[in-house]
Amino acid sequence: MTARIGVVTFPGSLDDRDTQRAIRLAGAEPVALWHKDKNLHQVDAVVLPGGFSYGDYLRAGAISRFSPVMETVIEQAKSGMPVLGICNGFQVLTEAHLLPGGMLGNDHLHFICRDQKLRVENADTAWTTDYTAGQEIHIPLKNMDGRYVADEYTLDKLEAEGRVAFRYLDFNPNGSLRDIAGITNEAGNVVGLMPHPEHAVEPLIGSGRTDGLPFFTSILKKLVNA
Amino acid sequence: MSRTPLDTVEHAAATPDVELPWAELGLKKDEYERVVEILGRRPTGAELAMYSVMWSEHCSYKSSKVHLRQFGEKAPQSDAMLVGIGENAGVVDVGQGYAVTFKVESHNHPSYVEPYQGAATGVGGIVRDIIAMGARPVAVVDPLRFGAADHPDTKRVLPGVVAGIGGYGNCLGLPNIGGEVVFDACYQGNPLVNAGAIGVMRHEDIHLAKASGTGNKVILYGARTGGDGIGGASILASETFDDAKPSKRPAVQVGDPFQEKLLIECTLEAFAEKLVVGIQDLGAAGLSCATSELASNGSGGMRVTLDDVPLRDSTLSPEEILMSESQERMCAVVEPEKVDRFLEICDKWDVIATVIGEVTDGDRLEIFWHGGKIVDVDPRTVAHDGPVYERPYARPEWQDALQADDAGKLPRPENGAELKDQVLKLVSSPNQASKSWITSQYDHFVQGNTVLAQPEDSGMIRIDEESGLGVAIATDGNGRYAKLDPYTGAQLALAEAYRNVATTGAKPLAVSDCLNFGSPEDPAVMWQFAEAIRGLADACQQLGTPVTGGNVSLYNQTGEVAIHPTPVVAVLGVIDDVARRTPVAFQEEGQLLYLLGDTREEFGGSAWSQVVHDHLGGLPPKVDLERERLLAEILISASRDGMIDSAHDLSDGGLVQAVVESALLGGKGARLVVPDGLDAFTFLFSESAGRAVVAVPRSEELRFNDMCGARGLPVTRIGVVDGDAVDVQGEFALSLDELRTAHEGTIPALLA
Amino acid sequence: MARVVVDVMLKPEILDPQGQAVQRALPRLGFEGVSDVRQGKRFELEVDGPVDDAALARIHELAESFLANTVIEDFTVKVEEVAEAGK
Amino acid sequence: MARVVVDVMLKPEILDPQGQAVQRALPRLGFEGVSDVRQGKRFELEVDGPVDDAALARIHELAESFLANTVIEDFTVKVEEVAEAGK
Ligand SMILES: Nc1ncnc2c1ncn2[C@@H]1O[C@H](COP(=O)(O)OP(=O)(O)O)[C@@H](O)[C@H]1O
Ligand SMILES: [Mg+2]
Repeated sequence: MTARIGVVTFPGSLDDRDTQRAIRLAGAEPVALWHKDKNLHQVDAVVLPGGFSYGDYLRAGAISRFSPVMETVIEQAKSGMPVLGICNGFQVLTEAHLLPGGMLGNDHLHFICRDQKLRVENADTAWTTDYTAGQEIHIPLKNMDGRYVADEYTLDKLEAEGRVAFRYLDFNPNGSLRDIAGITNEAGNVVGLMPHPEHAVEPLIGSGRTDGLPFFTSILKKLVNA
Repeated sequence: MSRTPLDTVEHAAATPDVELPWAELGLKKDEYERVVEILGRRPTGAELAMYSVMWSEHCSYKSSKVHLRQFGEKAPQSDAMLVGIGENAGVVDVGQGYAVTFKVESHNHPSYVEPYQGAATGVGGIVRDIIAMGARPVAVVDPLRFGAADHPDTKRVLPGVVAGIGGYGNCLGLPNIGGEVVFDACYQGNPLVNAGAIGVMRHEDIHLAKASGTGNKVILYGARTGGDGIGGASILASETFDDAKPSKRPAVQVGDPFQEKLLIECTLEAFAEKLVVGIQDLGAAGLSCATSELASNGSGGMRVTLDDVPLRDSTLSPEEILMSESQERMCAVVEPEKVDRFLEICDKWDVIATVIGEVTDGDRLEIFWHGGKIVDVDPRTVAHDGPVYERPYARPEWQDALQADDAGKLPRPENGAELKDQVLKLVSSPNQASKSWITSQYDHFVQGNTVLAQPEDSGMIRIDEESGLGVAIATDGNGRYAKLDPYTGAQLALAEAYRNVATTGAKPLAVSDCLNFGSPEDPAVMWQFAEAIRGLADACQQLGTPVTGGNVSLYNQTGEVAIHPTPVVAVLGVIDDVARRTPVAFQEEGQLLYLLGDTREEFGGSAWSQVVHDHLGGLPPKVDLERERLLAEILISASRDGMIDSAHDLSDGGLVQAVVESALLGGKGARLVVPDGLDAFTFLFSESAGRAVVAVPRSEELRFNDMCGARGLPVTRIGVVDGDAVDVQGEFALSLDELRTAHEGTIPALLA
Repeated sequence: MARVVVDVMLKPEILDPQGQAVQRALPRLGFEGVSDVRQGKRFELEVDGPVDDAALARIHELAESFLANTVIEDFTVKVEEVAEAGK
Repeated sequence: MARVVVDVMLKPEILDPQGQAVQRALPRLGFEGVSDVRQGKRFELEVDGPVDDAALARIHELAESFLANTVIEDFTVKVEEVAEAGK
């Protein structure tokens, strides 16, 4: 038996199919979820994929956060279901207050697409156990609104609790405070990050590295062993 | 709003003496008289609106048609061709049951007026052409030309254009995998914003723009119709027929990429369920174009109720609705029993969809408004029987003097130090410098199938995950070459794009083009245009790569001064297994560097002559298409058989530019030796066509040399991948750090 | 020091996809009775010295040539009066 | 029908690179004497029916939960008074 991992498609989601592919390559079963459907169809975990849901109009993630599927996702996430938000998905998670802080436009005011070096700071979340803490990886990054901000109190708390999950190395691509690339909630089941692990799962394609695959193998192991 | 009286067909017949503002709508007197002759009466306002937009240069190709015919007449026999010129985009067979559609289009003028929206809606338009063929769009490319890099207006236009292309394409989820950025003062008031797109489908999913089957419904879906881009119709509406109109109609259209993304998804879902009989995107000339083309390509006629068109602005007149160029709209022909399902899918994606008419058994296009018939035409006369001009053309007097001003006479560097200095100048000049400040604003990764993207020689997309089947695309054009000799310049554009595709290991299959020129009313420009087409058609015939479609953009000039003739050529190729693609970057130290092809003293139009001497004169490099074909075969075989690990084609900037790029990308230097029979300057800077540099693992050296020898391709060993400098032995060395600073610093310094 | 506010809105006849997206979301949030939403930009300029007619004229010129693209946008310039209904 | 305007600005302590970019460009445009620029959003809502206290309260709530993200932004709500200094 393998795990069923849902991938939500919002209108304007772009990396939903890629995320399903990554889940398949990791050996789990991807399940397409639709934003208008509250039913999570018995999935064991959910990924909110990248893209420009609702065109990023108003604020990235702001409109999607109010979709029917999110009602259930928010409820389930609070009771422990693993949820991963990638890029636009991360933005949805902050808008939904499942993760603290918020996302703003890149400080250089441009969209940026690059293969980004990161350090894994927390290898104990539901989505990162196949990494080791301190490991340096390269994951493609592509966003317009990737600047993570939160007040000092929140940032200090995140640091103190080990909830900064990923940090940008060598180059901060968007002006994120404290070089934060991704964070987790207190329980470690909800993780959000700006870079795109689903674009680093096959040699040859995209960045040509497979540094993103452990996200999906981590969750698979956790779910299958649970 | 009521109009007294409504200008119906009846009313028009009864009031033959009413004067219509045909001149303000851009029609010539004889064209208007032709319309009257076709109809046997004066046109209604709505009919005039349709004829005037459809018979415009942009829609009717009236100046270019007689020349464009050559692409068909000289088309090489190609088994790959599934749909040719005339449809929204051409379609080629790439094997394993897949078909690929691709096309390049211009959005030049709007991008000068409003760079962001102009460029964005250019991407939107070309993508709708691709969807309309039945394909899922999989990538975009963007060949761009701007004025001088240091001109203040370039700082306004370029960042806006790039942000617009990125803003739209990124939001659609289309990887941007290639393009060009060229600076030249000749584009100052006329930047060229060309955009290309590729789509993939199964053979059986190809769709065409035709309305067949009496009783089938015509469904308009997507954005509501607003008053975008209808300057002419407003005149018609306000001055002749109406009193209380809002005076302003936007000349610039604003794009909504989110809406277009929904349009893609719902259209593909409708295709998948086989709900669509015929389909057409709404681009230039909006509903006028969509209805007349669908009807004239189908078997019957069409009846449309204009009142049913969902509007963004309720004050629009019927003429304006017919001419509106509001973005993100499509028109589908659907069998009655499938209409409900089609509407359901649109609703699922929150896309507004409305039945606005149906296919009739007649042969007329009839359009109704407020119960009156305001259009009753033979759709062919609107869509296909526009005027055709044989514009006069003549080789300009200055052409001889320009060609006589030979770049070979320019002072050359005299020693290693001067060579070094000029190499640094070259690789840091705006045209040769790294464009990553621009291309990093484009998503290359989305869809998870990008094998190669900029700055590779061609972009490459995997289209089948199992087999690894992929397609490659490159776009090229060199206005300087074309100015010196438009016939040869167009062939060089094709040769370069063809070579770029082959350099990555893909087999070139077919061509699309975007022909950017000045005013066709200037005989000199018309000559450049005619020569370029003749050159391109001849070369396509010889290389066996048919032109499947393209776009013409005329009137790119300010006052009397036209841009350089700029034919931009896109070549599409196929590769059986993307795992065998050849990248530009040097892979491993110790690999041997070979130069393929012949190097001659060819500097006319070269980057060197521009950068060092600000000179344009002489003749462009010679074209040898048989050589290009042989070179391509060698590059493809070498990739298939694993004989080369990297390759880079030689074009503007010559060998040294190519080697510097491969070195910087791979983070590995090169030691070069000037071959016997060549001087260092010619070796480094010549722009002879038909050449590439390849890196050969030592284990493959013999096999590779044998293959080239057996097929008769000149091959010269020029050095080795080594160290952290580009070291031209006995002349100079430049460290990679120094080169990187020079190559990568220029564009950010100019624009950031 | 004074604050001058420049509001830049798309011209009424120009499509405003952002405003539309907001408006369409409102009923889902249980919010009825808003027939149109337009979204634009607000610039707050802190100006040294007095904002006299000459200064206002210059800011007007700045708005026209730089802050707004008058091909598609309209703008208004006002000296801020600090009266706020919100928080 | 009435128009309600919701202005949304980044909280003062949050970096506003757009505003900064505008401010930095000003001297190049020959425009001195602006010590700070902040760029925010302006929403114009066309509301059916009268804008009484209840309606304003609801719009306030809408702004708080949707139009602004109060983690990073402040907002103000006003009923539009049609007095314009610009064009
Ligand atoms: N506007 C652009 N958009 C996308 N890619 C671009 C653009 N401009 C240049 N490139 C990419 O940069 C690389 C170098 O461009 P260029 O020097 O024109 O290539 P070549 O001379 O080999 O045709 C190519 O991969 C090209 O596709
Ligand atoms: Mg090339």
